[in-house]
Amino acid sequence: MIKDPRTGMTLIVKTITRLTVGLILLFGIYIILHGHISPGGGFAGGVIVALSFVHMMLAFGKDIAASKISTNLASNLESIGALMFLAVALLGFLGGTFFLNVLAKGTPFTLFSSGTIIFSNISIGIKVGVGLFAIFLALVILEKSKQEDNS
Amino acid sequence: MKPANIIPLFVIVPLAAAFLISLLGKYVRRFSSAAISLSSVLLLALSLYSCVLLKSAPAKVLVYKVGGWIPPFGICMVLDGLTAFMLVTVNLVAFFVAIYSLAYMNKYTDKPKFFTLFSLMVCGMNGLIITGDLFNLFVFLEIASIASYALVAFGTEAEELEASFKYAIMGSVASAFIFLGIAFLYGFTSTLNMADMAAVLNNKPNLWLLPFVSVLFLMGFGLKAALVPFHAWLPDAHPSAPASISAMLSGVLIKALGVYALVRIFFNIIGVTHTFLTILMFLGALSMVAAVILALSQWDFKRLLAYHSISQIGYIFLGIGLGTPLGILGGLFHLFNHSLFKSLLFLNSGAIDYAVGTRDLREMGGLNKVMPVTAGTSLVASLSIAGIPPFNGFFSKLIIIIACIQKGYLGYGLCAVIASILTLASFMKVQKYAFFGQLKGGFTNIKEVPWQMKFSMLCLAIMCIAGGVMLLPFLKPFLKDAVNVLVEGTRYAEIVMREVVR
Amino acid sequence: MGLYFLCLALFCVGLYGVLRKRNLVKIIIGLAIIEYAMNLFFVLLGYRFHGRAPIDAQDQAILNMVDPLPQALVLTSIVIGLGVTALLISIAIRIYEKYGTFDITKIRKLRG
Amino acid sequence: MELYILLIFMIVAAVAAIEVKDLLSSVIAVGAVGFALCLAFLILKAPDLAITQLVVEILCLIILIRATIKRDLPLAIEGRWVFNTISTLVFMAVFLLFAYFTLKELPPFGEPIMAVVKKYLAEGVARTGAVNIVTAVILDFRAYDTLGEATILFTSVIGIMAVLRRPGRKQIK
Repeated sequence: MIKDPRTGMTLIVKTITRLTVGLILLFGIYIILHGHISPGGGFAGGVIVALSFVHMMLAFGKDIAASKISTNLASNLESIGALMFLAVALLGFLGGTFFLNVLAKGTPFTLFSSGTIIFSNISIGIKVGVGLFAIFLALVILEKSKQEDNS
Repeated sequence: MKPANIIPLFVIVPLAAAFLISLLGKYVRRFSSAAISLSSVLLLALSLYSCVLLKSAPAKVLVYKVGGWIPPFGICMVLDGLTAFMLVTVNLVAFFVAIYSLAYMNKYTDKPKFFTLFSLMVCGMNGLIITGDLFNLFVFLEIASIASYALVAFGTEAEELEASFKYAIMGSVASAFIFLGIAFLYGFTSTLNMADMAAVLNNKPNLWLLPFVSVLFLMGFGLKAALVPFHAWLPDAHPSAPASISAMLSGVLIKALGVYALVRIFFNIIGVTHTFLTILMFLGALSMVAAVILALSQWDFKRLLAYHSISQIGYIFLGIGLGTPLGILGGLFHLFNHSLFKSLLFLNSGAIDYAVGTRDLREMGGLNKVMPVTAGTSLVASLSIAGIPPFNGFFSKLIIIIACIQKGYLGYGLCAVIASILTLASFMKVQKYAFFGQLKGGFTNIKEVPWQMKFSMLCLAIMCIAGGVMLLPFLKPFLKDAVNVLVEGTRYAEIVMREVVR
Repeated sequence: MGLYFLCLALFCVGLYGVLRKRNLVKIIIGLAIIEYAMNLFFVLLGYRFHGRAPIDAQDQAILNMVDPLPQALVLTSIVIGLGVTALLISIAIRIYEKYGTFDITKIRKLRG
Repeated sequence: MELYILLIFMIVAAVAAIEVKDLLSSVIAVGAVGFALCLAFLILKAPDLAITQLVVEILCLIILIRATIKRDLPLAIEGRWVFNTISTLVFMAVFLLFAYFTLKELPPFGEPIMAVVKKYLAEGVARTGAVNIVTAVILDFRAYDTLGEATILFTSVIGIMAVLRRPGRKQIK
């Protein structure tokens, strides 16, 4: 199935991947943004975003995927996502309490409703997406360096 | 600014430190060291301030409603006597260990990751101690556990990875039992707030549910606390970690995750029965004697210390299991003392490892000539753990034994005395082989460890010597408040709910 | 009642895997099964006959929703499971690298 | 009824995952358990959980398959095999027996008490603005739990990076 970790799979897989990977990414972002209206939310959407990267990496090999987003950038983005969530939590102190939902609630059933919930979803989405991708990248890099050690 | 507003800082400060270290630690030199020092100082100050705050609070309890939701609809944080006591213990040890690690971790690569995980572990323990919500307790327990699994494997040598794997499996099974227990309680009471749950359980008769849930929790938290039938992971995991982490694991992690959580749930939510106390005392006495016997035959310094941790946890459970105010006082006081001297001993073993590069007692010898600070502090700690008079270990053991005799459990008192004598024998061996005797040839040009490590060890040693002052009248309320929380039992619900309404 | 019991039986299957198997991957799989079982048990506790999913609709009032709290808690629990499983897998891969086997009996320390 | 079928299927698949000799088959069998769980969540009216379980299961399977592929190993049988198996089985039998009595005291299946939750359902939309009550619970009523959850994932990512890094120690001079 996997011919060579450097170059990835066959042409058929690569062509299909080129078509679908953007859609998967978009779907993940949709799920993240609509977490307060429909099922899903930051976590599920974040995993879908991570899966779109994993998909690309499986099809094209490690190098191309890593050129789009490196381990360093991934772990930095993850920390930023985590800090953003903490910042949303601290925003509550504006109203006097940790985690208070201070922003206007808006009208239900629209995208810009429910105060801080949407920002929480976005920051969790960023965090989870790049975090899980970073795990996968680290595992692949480990295997690759091992193969180089052996040869 | 209401006084209760400092309560969430116990979680926010270490979390912010962890996130910032992982973001900036790679780029800014010395950032991780500065951030970790600052956050540990801040946490220590906050925990001491919380004691002062509690003294002026009318009902000796403060409740913080996270997100402004009134419990039981939202999560609340509860600061009472026991919480303040545990917070001081955890943050005190964490502060000294953090300072020690600044120099010690030069042996390992990638310091920022270490400090991130360290900070997360402290955050998990603080969050677990301060929460008033059962599921939240589980979440923070998992944070602390996962950080400790990773930290045990931090050296990435074969032995460390194996120990970490074993620890992680045992810990996850324990978490599964705890989660199942929480699920049963939720199904029965339909609430997760601890105070509310205690109130519901008091008024709702049941025959099988509470004993079954008790057994689940006893298995789960017993595994986390390494009580004797569940102790198999500890002698592998604790020695394998870097020495500063061993100090945290043995010093405070097993107490916060095991003893504190168990005691809080059983005394304040479920309510203790005579059967339960008997089981707790039996397991405590068993751990005490069995582990010390196993420790006698060890030659690896850190492994020996790990077995002693199990044994000393036994003392704590014996004291708390007596159920009398005096017994609980002894148990909690011993918890505090043990966290001081056991972390000091692990830090000593780390200093020897740092300077000499071995953990095997047979390869050491005469180190008091080249490492006077390490030798001196380890002598203090050894005498404390063995219960020799002026040191702090003596007072807490004495209180436990007196409480045993008062309640008529002469057998358990005798067990405690025997275990204490065996502990003394075991540490005589350590002192004889490691520090006294002939200095071995290869060791003549060994230097004492850097000042950060010396500072931590000296401070902890001074606190071990002066530990007895905790029983003097002006400091005793600190312990007495913690004991009162447990003695009140399930009246916890009333006390907290009254504070919520106010 | 019967469902709860079957769910706990699934829990026991996972527990058996963790306690008795001598292969690191099998132990991780056993743990995953334990996690599935406990998540399912919690969600079962919140189910209501003829209940609806806890999401409001724009044009109708939904009266009998299932209990949303266990669902929220299990969401957290799934994430915890993912974190622990991923950590265990990476530790197992490092152990494999050192010893060339996932077999526990060939790994010195873990025996017993 | 379909839940019974799903649960029995899950138990069978779980036993297969534990007992089968080949590691890759075992990983695939555990995937079957996970996807059946996802279906069960859907039947139990938990769409959020179903989505999350689905994607997490896919990710776990990819990682597990990558971990086990090309690394097939025989299973060894240990010494005191019979004794240990019997003691484990006895423990489980006792566990299930007590669980049976305890389960009787829980409210019957399909009729939860929902003491606290009533308020979430009644006021959730008005107080938080989120239509999805589960989201309202995890990001507003119990947002502090979610901070913990995010931290757990962060911890395990950092932990994995720490475990996988090399070399772990500096060279001793």
